[in-house]
Amino acid sequence: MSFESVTPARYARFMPQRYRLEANYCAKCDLHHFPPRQICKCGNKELETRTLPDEGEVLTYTIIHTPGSQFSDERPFAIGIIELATGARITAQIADTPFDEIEIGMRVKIEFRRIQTVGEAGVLAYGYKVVSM
Amino acid sequence: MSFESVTPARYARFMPQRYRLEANYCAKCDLHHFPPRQICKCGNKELETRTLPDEGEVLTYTIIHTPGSQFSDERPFAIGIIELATGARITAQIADTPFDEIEIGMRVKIEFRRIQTVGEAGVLAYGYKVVSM
Amino acid sequence: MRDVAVVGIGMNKWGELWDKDLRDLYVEASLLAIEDAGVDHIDSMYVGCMSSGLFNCQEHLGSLMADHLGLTPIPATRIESACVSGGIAFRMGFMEVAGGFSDIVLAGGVEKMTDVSGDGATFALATACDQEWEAYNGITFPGLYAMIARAHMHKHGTTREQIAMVSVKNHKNGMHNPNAQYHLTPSVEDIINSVKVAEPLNILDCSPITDGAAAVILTTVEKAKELGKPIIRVIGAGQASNTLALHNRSDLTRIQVTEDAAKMAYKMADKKPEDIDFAEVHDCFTIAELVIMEELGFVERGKGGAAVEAGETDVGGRIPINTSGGLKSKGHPVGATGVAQIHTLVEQLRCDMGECQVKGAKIGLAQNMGGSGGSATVHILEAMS
Amino acid sequence: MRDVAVVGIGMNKWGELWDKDLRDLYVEASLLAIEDAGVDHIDSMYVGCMSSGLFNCQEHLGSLMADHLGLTPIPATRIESACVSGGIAFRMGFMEVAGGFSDIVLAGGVEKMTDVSGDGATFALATACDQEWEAYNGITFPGLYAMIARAHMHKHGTTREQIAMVSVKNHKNGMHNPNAQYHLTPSVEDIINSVKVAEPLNILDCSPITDGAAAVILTTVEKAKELGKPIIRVIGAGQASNTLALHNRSDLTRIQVTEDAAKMAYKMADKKPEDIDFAEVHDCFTIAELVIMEELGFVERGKGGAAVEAGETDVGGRIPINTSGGLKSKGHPVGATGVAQIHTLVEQLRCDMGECQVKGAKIGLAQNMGGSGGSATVHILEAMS
Ligand SMILES: [Zn+2]
Ligand SMILES: [Zn+2]
Repeated sequence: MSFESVTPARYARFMPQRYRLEANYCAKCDLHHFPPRQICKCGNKELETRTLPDEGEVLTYTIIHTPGSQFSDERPFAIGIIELATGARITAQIADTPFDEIEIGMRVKIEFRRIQTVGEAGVLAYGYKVVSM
Repeated sequence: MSFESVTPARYARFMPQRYRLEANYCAKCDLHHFPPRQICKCGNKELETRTLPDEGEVLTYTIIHTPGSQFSDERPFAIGIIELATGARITAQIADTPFDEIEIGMRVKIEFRRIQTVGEAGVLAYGYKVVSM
Repeated sequence: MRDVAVVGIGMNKWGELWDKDLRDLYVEASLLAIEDAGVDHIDSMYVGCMSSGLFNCQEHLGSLMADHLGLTPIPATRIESACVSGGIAFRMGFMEVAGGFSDIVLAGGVEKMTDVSGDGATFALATACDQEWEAYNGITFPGLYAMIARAHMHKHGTTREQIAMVSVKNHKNGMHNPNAQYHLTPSVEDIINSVKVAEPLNILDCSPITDGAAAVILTTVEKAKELGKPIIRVIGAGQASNTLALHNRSDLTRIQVTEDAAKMAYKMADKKPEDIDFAEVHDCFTIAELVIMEELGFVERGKGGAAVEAGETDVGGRIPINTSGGLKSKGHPVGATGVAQIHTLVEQLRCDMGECQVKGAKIGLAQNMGGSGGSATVHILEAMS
Repeated sequence: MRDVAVVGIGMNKWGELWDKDLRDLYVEASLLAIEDAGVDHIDSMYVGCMSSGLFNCQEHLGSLMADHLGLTPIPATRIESACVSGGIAFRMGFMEVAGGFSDIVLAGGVEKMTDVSGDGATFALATACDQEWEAYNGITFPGLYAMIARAHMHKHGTTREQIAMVSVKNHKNGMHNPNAQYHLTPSVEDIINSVKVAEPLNILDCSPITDGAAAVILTTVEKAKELGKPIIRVIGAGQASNTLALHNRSDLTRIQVTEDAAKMAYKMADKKPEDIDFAEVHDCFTIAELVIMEELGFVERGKGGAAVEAGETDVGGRIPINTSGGLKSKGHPVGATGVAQIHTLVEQLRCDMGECQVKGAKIGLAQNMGGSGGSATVHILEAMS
């Protein structure tokens, strides 16, 4: 269904971000950029590589009942926007947590998991999910 | 590989053109439009449905050695631009003809054949090819 | 800068149109617009379309459509900005005429979405959000708006019922629109009890998957007078961008790109929100309409739900919104939607809306949006007397 | 209409760049252009890209790129017209500045093609031709140009060797371009004996699959003077369309869309073919360059092959063509190509081309093309003294 949505090249390219949450940091703005950027909104290009903390808080969330084709087998699942301790934000699935226990403000911890199986080659694509603490 | 390139709906929609070479005709310009159009370049919208003749002539051609993903199994194959007796033109594979016998000006006849097998559902997509007369 | 008017509009019946392909839809709507305008030629064309690559395995739409309209060799350009592709196509047409590059421009939009399965459509639409950092992790478009809804409910006390009322109102309006995909009148309860898509949003909170096209003709006010058409002038045109990923926006209860585009349009038009008589806005999901009302300055921030509940956005209300039925009932062929909004503005300003006519409508606003709010256009049209 | 100048150019090394994604490429080139121009802000942006939907499962590029350049909330619009996406992005930027809508516009182009397999890329590129009536039956892009080649050889007596000489010349020029994908110098024999792709064209007649981006900054001539940059003025801008399907064109030895776009550009610039000092043209396949030379009026119809053979298009020749190395050696990331041509024009007009500098170059022309000739742009730039 998906047009070769993850090839090995694409998969390898994002490993530092998907496996280690590697961001970069603008000292001028005290701002973490995830994924890393070449330039901060302030114009600063001297950004420092930093690994993000693995704990954060749910800002908002939903339970997906009709996912895209590559997630058809996993419906329903919870997913939310998580603010990490440094202020950087990610969109991530909320795993191993009963849906009715999820709420805005809930503390979560990041774990590395399989995200999807994709493409004709059946490449397993890994990345981050969060679980309630 | 292809993103569901032929669905049953799409397949059925084009049957009058793919199976019967149904065109339409502008009497003002004495011009056949294939596939049929809603308006002729002259502005005429009163176009008459007509079936194209099944004979024509090769205007130009090539032998494809590196096809798109849905034709990978059939390489190499010949394909050309054919002008039918009425002046309408089609792009079509030139089948059952040794490559070195194909030439500009060669007379051909249209036949209905399987063109490709596509999509996850493996729909067989039919249409026209030409053979040397 | 020259004064620009919309002199022709065209739109076909929207829905699941299995027997028509991408070009059929676009050509049909365009021929209606050309006929309505009564022009004898077109100088240039813009085609708004989001993802004909993934939906139809066909790019290069400018050439395709110019060819099948018999308009070659005019310049013909396809614009893509997710669901605001049509709105930007219109803005490009406006600039081309206003700037003096062309006298008569066709701005159209199209999307043929039902040649792929439902899952396939969800996949294709998700390419409007950040593929690597949002879609990769499983989020969908209903999911993104559901997260906005959850945040809005949490911060402003917006109720599930208020959100559903957007759908009730728009379906009610859509009953009078012959081109609409759906003619039905769900109740608040029907909506709240409909199939779950992305909690708290259900299927009846979501705009549908649709095949359709719309087209309009832009020219100078001078030329419009020659054509003897009612003069509907484009007095404001705004466009803005924002972060592609929803999670990078500082306030998740807002869709700030709409405010930024509106500022540009209000400034050009020298108008304020209270000068607007009616609006067509991008209700891709019920919650979107509430937030957009706030961003456009029609209501205070956080008060969108209360305003809908009070009937302020009904046809007879203070600021009627989506009198066409909106994306909800009309359908949402994503590339066509922004152009169809202009179609409705012109119908209202020509007093052609029948049951849904806004009495004394002189100034209308159209707000169109891409993705979860990564891009937007706002246009303001005025009927000249 | 205001006078417009190109004040900044940026381009990265092109090739198979597995470690960079779509946004990386575009942001990199854009930052180089912004730095080169020395501007402190950008008012609006156009992103040319053909099929990020099929190549990268990502649409909505205006917002994506504005976001990652830190440029939000500016209007940011993606333009798609197959391989002339970049050329049209540039023309839109020109119109926006000339029309007085914005003072500083970034026009960029990008394509990230190597995230799919070779077959997948062939499939994606074929969406630039008529999917239902050309690609469906098995034709490919090399195949379309091969059919033009066969017809040209048949009608005009163009030889296989003459066609190959385009590749020889362009590769020779590309040896001096540090950003080019390939640095090699094939002989006519190497080309004629290389792997068959679509007879009579071989792999060394074809531009490669490439990842890359390019960007330029447009502003008013007035503002360019303030910036203290060499004034490279845009004196002509043309765009045209033609039938999408090759088989619907009356003369298969021609690519008429180029002549139509050129007419518009020559007229605006008030120039003739003989006024042009050098050109960058769309040599997606060797045969294309020969036909384009004829359409642009540089040589008589049917004489393209003889002119290349006589060295008329070499760097020191009568009308040097593709001094950058052309698409053949530089690579062809389809959405970026048209912008990269402008990059080269500016380098030449700034006398920055080193070994490939055309002596006394004052006026350059760029011709960019979509599909088998369904759309094209022609731009003419002049160095002001
Ligand atoms: Zn900063
Ligand atoms: Zn006719």
